[in-house]
Amino acid sequence: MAMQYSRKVMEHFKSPKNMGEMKNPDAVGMVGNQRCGDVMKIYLMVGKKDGKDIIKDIKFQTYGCVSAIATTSVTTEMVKGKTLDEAYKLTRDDVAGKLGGLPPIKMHCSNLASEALQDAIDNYRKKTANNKNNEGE
Amino acid sequence: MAMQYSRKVMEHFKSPKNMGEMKNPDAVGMVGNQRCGDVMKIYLMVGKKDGKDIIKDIKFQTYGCVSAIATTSVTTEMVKGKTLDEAYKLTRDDVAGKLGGLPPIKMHCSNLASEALQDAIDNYRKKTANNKNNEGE
Amino acid sequence: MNRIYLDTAATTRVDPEVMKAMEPYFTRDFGNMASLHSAGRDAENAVEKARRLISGKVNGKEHRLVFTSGGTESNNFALKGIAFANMGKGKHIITTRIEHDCVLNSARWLEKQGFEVTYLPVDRQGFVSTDDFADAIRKDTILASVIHANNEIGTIEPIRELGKIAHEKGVLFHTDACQSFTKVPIDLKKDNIDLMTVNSHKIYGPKGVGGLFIRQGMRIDPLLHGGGQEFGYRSGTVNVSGIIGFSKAADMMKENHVEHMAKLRDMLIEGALEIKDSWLNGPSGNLRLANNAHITFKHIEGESLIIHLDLKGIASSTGSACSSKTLEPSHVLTSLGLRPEEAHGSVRFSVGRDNTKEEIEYTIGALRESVETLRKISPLR
Amino acid sequence: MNRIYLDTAATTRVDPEVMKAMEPYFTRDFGNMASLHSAGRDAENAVEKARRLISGKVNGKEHRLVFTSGGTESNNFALKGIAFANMGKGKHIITTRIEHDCVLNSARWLEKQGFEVTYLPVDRQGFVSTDDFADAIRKDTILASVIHANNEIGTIEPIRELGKIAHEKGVLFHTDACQSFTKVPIDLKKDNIDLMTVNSHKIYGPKGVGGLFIRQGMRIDPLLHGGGQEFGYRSGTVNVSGIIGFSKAADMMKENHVEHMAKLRDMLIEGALEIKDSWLNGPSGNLRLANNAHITFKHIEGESLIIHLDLKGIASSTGSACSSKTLEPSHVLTSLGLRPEEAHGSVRFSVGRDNTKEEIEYTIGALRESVETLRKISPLR
Ligand SMILES: Cc1ncc(COP(=O)(O)O)c(C=O)c1O
Ligand SMILES: Cc1ncc(COP(=O)(O)O)c(C=O)c1O
Repeated sequence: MAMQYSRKVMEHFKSPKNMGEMKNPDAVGMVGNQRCGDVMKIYLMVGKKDGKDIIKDIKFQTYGCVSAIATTSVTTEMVKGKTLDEAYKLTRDDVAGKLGGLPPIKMHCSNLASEALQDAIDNYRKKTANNKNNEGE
Repeated sequence: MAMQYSRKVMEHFKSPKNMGEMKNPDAVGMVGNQRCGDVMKIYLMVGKKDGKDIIKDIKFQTYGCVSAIATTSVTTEMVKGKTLDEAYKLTRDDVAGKLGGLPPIKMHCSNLASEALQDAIDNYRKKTANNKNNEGE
Repeated sequence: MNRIYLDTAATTRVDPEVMKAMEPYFTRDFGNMASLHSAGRDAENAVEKARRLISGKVNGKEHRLVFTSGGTESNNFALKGIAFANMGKGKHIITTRIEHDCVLNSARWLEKQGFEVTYLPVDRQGFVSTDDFADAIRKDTILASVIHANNEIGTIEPIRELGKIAHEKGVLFHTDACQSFTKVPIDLKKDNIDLMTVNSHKIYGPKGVGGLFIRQGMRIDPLLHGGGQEFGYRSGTVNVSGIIGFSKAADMMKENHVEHMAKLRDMLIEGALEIKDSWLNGPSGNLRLANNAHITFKHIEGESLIIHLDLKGIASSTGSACSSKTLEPSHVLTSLGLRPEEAHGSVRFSVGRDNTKEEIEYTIGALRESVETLRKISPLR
Repeated sequence: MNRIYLDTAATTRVDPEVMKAMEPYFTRDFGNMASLHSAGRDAENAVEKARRLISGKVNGKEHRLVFTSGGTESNNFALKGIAFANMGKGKHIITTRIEHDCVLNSARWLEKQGFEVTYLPVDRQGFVSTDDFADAIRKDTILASVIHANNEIGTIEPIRELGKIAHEKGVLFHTDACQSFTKVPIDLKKDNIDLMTVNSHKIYGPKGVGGLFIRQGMRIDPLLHGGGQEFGYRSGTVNVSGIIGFSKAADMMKENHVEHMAKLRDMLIEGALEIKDSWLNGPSGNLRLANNAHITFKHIEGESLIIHLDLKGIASSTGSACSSKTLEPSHVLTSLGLRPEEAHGSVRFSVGRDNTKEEIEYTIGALRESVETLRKISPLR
C-alpha cells in the first residue's frame, strides 16, 4: 500500500535538520546496515552546563527511507542542548510521537535514530571513562 | 446467456401462421410434454391433387418457448399444399434453415415441429389404412 | 418506446450520480494504490473512505470489508477460503438448496476435493427451518452458508436465528446478501454474521465490484493470491473507480426507496394475481424482499412470456428451463415443491426505485394480454 | 505543477476515448448478459465484439478469451485451474523466480495442496535458459508458466522456444503477458501458447478487467464457480462496461506508440547512466520492454529517491524493501544476483505514450539532483 507519512515526517524529509558530517566530533554512533536498507550515523559535540554533560552540537548522516531520514533529523533536533542523561532516555516512541506518528510497518525498522544516539553517547562515555582511567594511572 | 433469435424466428413468434384449433381435422399429431416445457399439436385436413394426398389445411397449437412457437408456425407454412410424402420428409434442419438458424441449445429441444407433423401424418395413414381394411371386410 | 425495466434483481443501471463520483478515478486519480508516489496515495485515501462508508451501513466494526470483483467471487472466496483454511478442524459444510449458483457450485466443487456438504431443504415459501439447521450441525462442521434474501423468490431467511445457532455450536456463519444489502436492515454483530457477501451492480453501482465482510482474526485462505492487496486477503490491482462507485451507490440507497419499491411490488402482485390460474411464490409482506414479485401462470412457458413482454417494452425474468443453459428448471423453484411444468410458467418482476405506478399499471395490462395470447395458442387446458 | 507520470508498468490512466466508449454501458446498455430481454442481448453483442477484437490482436483463433477481473485472477485461474483439473496426470509445475507475485503465490499455495513446483533461476539480465527449462520437465509435469515480459526489469523471455519445448514434452504452456500485451507482438499459435494472461489497466483501459486465453478443448477447473457465464469458465455477472473499455484500449494501442515509448526509454536510460555509480538492470534493445527503464544507483535507498522525485512532480517506482509490506527487497532483483543493498537502490521508470521528450529531460535533471542530495546525507561512500 502507499505509505502514508505525516506532514511532519515529510517536512523533515524535505529539509533535514543538522544534516551532514561533523569535523572532529567528541563521539560517533552508528546503527543499522546497508543490507537492511538503513544506516544512521550520529556525531556528537559535548559541552558542560551546570556541571553536566550536554549535547552542544549534533549532526547526522542517514542512508535509508523517508522515515529513517525524518527520524534521525527530528532526533537531533529534540536532543540538542539536552544533557546526555536526558538524551539517553529518548525512545522510539518519543521520536515517532514528535513526528505525528509513523506508518506501523516503519515503526520498528527505520526508527533507529534513538539507538544511534545511545550508541554515540555510549561511545562518548567509554571514551571519557578510558581517558579518566588513563589519567588515573 | 441472452438468446439470440433470428429476425425470422421473431416474426413467427410475433404473428404465428396457421395458429389455433381445427374443427374436425382429418388427423392430429402431438409431441413433447409439459414437464420438458414444449408441447406441439398439429391438425391436418387432407385433400387430393393429381391423385396424391396433399395437405389442404393445417393448424397448430404450441405450448413452449419462442423457438417452439416459431418452428411450429414455420413448419405449417412450409408444408401447406405439399403432398403427405413430401411433408413427411421435412427435417429439423430444414425448419431451422428456413428460420435463419436457431440458437444451438434450442436446436434439439424446441425444434420438434417436424416430428409433430410426422406424427399427424402417421396418424392419418393409420386411420385411412384402418378404414380401407374395414372397407375390405 | 420508453422501456420499463423490471429486472433489478438481475442488475441495475449505474445511477448518474454514481457515474459522476467514479469519473475522476478513471482519468485523474487513477494511481495504483500500491505505488509510493502521491497518485497512489490519493487513490488509497478514497478507497479507505469507501470502505468505512459501506462498513458503516451494516455495523461492520468487528469486520474487515475486503473488496472483490463481485458477488460470485465473494461467495467462492468465502466457501473455498474457509474450507481450505480450516480443513484441519473438519470438512463438513452446511448450505441450502436455494442458494445462488455460485454458492452451490462452489460447494459442489469442494465436494470433489473431499469436503462433505449438507444442502438443507426449504418449505413451500422458501424458508429454511431453524430445527433442520441445528440438526445438520456436526462435530466436523466448519461453515454454514445461508442466503439472506433469495434472488428468485425474494424470501428473507431468519439469518439472525441461524447465526445464533451456528455460533452456539462453534460454526462460522456466512450469508450471501447480494439481494438484501441496502434493502433489508443488516447488523453484522447482532445478526451473528461472520462473513457476508455484498455487491454493487444490484444497487445502481457498477458491475465487477463486490465485497466480502470477514470477521477480524478469522482464518481464511485467499482465493486470489498475489501482491497482497486488501490486507493480504485479496490480491490484484485495486479497482479504485469501481469501489468509489460502489460506495456512492450504497450511500444513495435510502429507506424511502425501499418503501417505494415495496409499494410497487404489492401493486404488481395484486394485479398479476387477478389473472386466473396464477399464484405468488415466496412469502408476502415483510418477509419478502421489497423489489421482488414472483408469479406462476399455469400453462404458460416463461421464455415466451418474457419475450412477449419484451416486445411490449417490459424487461423481466423467468426460472423456466428454456431460458437456462442446462435446460433444467430453476433449482429454487423445484426446491419449493413446484413441478417442472409449474416452474416453466413462472416470471420474476423486480422493481426499482425509478419505476412509477403508471409503469406498473401498464405492465399489469400487458401481462394480462400476453398470458391470454399464449394460452390461446397452447394445446394445454 | 504538471505531474510527470512514469509508472505505466504499475497502471495507466483511462484514455478519454476509452471512457467515452464505456459510458453508454454504465447507464444505458447496462443489461445483464444472462437476461432474456433485449437489454441483455444488446450487452451480449457488445461483449462478443470486444472478445473478437482482443482475440484478433494475438491470433487467438484456436483459443477462447475468457474475461476476468484482472491479471491476478487470470494467473490464479490458469495455475489453479490447470492444477486441479489435471492432477490425475501429474502434480508438478514449472515456473520461474521472476514471476509476478500472483503466479508465485498461487504456486506456493498449490505446494501446500500437495503439488510440486520448480522455480527456474534466471541469468544476470533476467533470462530463463531454455536448457534449464527442458531439464526441469518431468513425466508428471502438467504445466509450465513463464512471464512474457517482466514487470520490474522489462526482460522479454524466449516464450516461443519455451513453448515449443513444453509442447514437445506434452506440457501445457502458460504465459503472463500483462506487461507485453500490445507492446510486444504475440501470436498465440506460432508462439506455442496454451494459456495467456492479459489485463486492461496497463494499456489505458479500466482497472478490474482482464482475460485468460484458453486453448479450446483444454481441461481447466473454473476459479469462480457459479452461474456459468463465459462459457462456464468464469462465473459472475459480466462486467460489460469494463470489457468494452478493455477492447477499446486494445484497439487504440498502435505500433507508433510502442516506437515512441522505446525512444523515450532509451533517452531516459542514457541520461540516468551518466550519473556515476549506476547501472541498467535487464537487457537493452529489442529484448527489453518498450516502456521500461530500470536503474540501480549505489548508496541510495529507493523509497527516499522515489519520494524525492515525487516532490518534484515525477511518479516512479522502486524494488526497495522499504517500499514493500514484507520489508524484503524485490524477489526479481535478488534473482538477478543483485545484493540486497543493490536492490534497495533501484528505481523503475516506465514511460507511456503521453510522455514527451521534455518530460524525460526534466526527469533526468531531477534524478541527478535527487541522487546527489541523498548521497550527500548518506554515511556510505
Ligand atoms: C443472491 C446472489 N448471489 C450472488 C450473485 C452473484 O453476484 P455477481 O453477479 O456480482 O457475481 C447474485 C447476482 O448475480 C445474487 O443475486
Ligand atoms: C506481469 C504482471 N502480472 C500480473 C499483474 C497483476 O494484474 P492485475 O493488477 O490486473 O491483477 C501485473 C500488474 O499488476 C503484472 O505486471
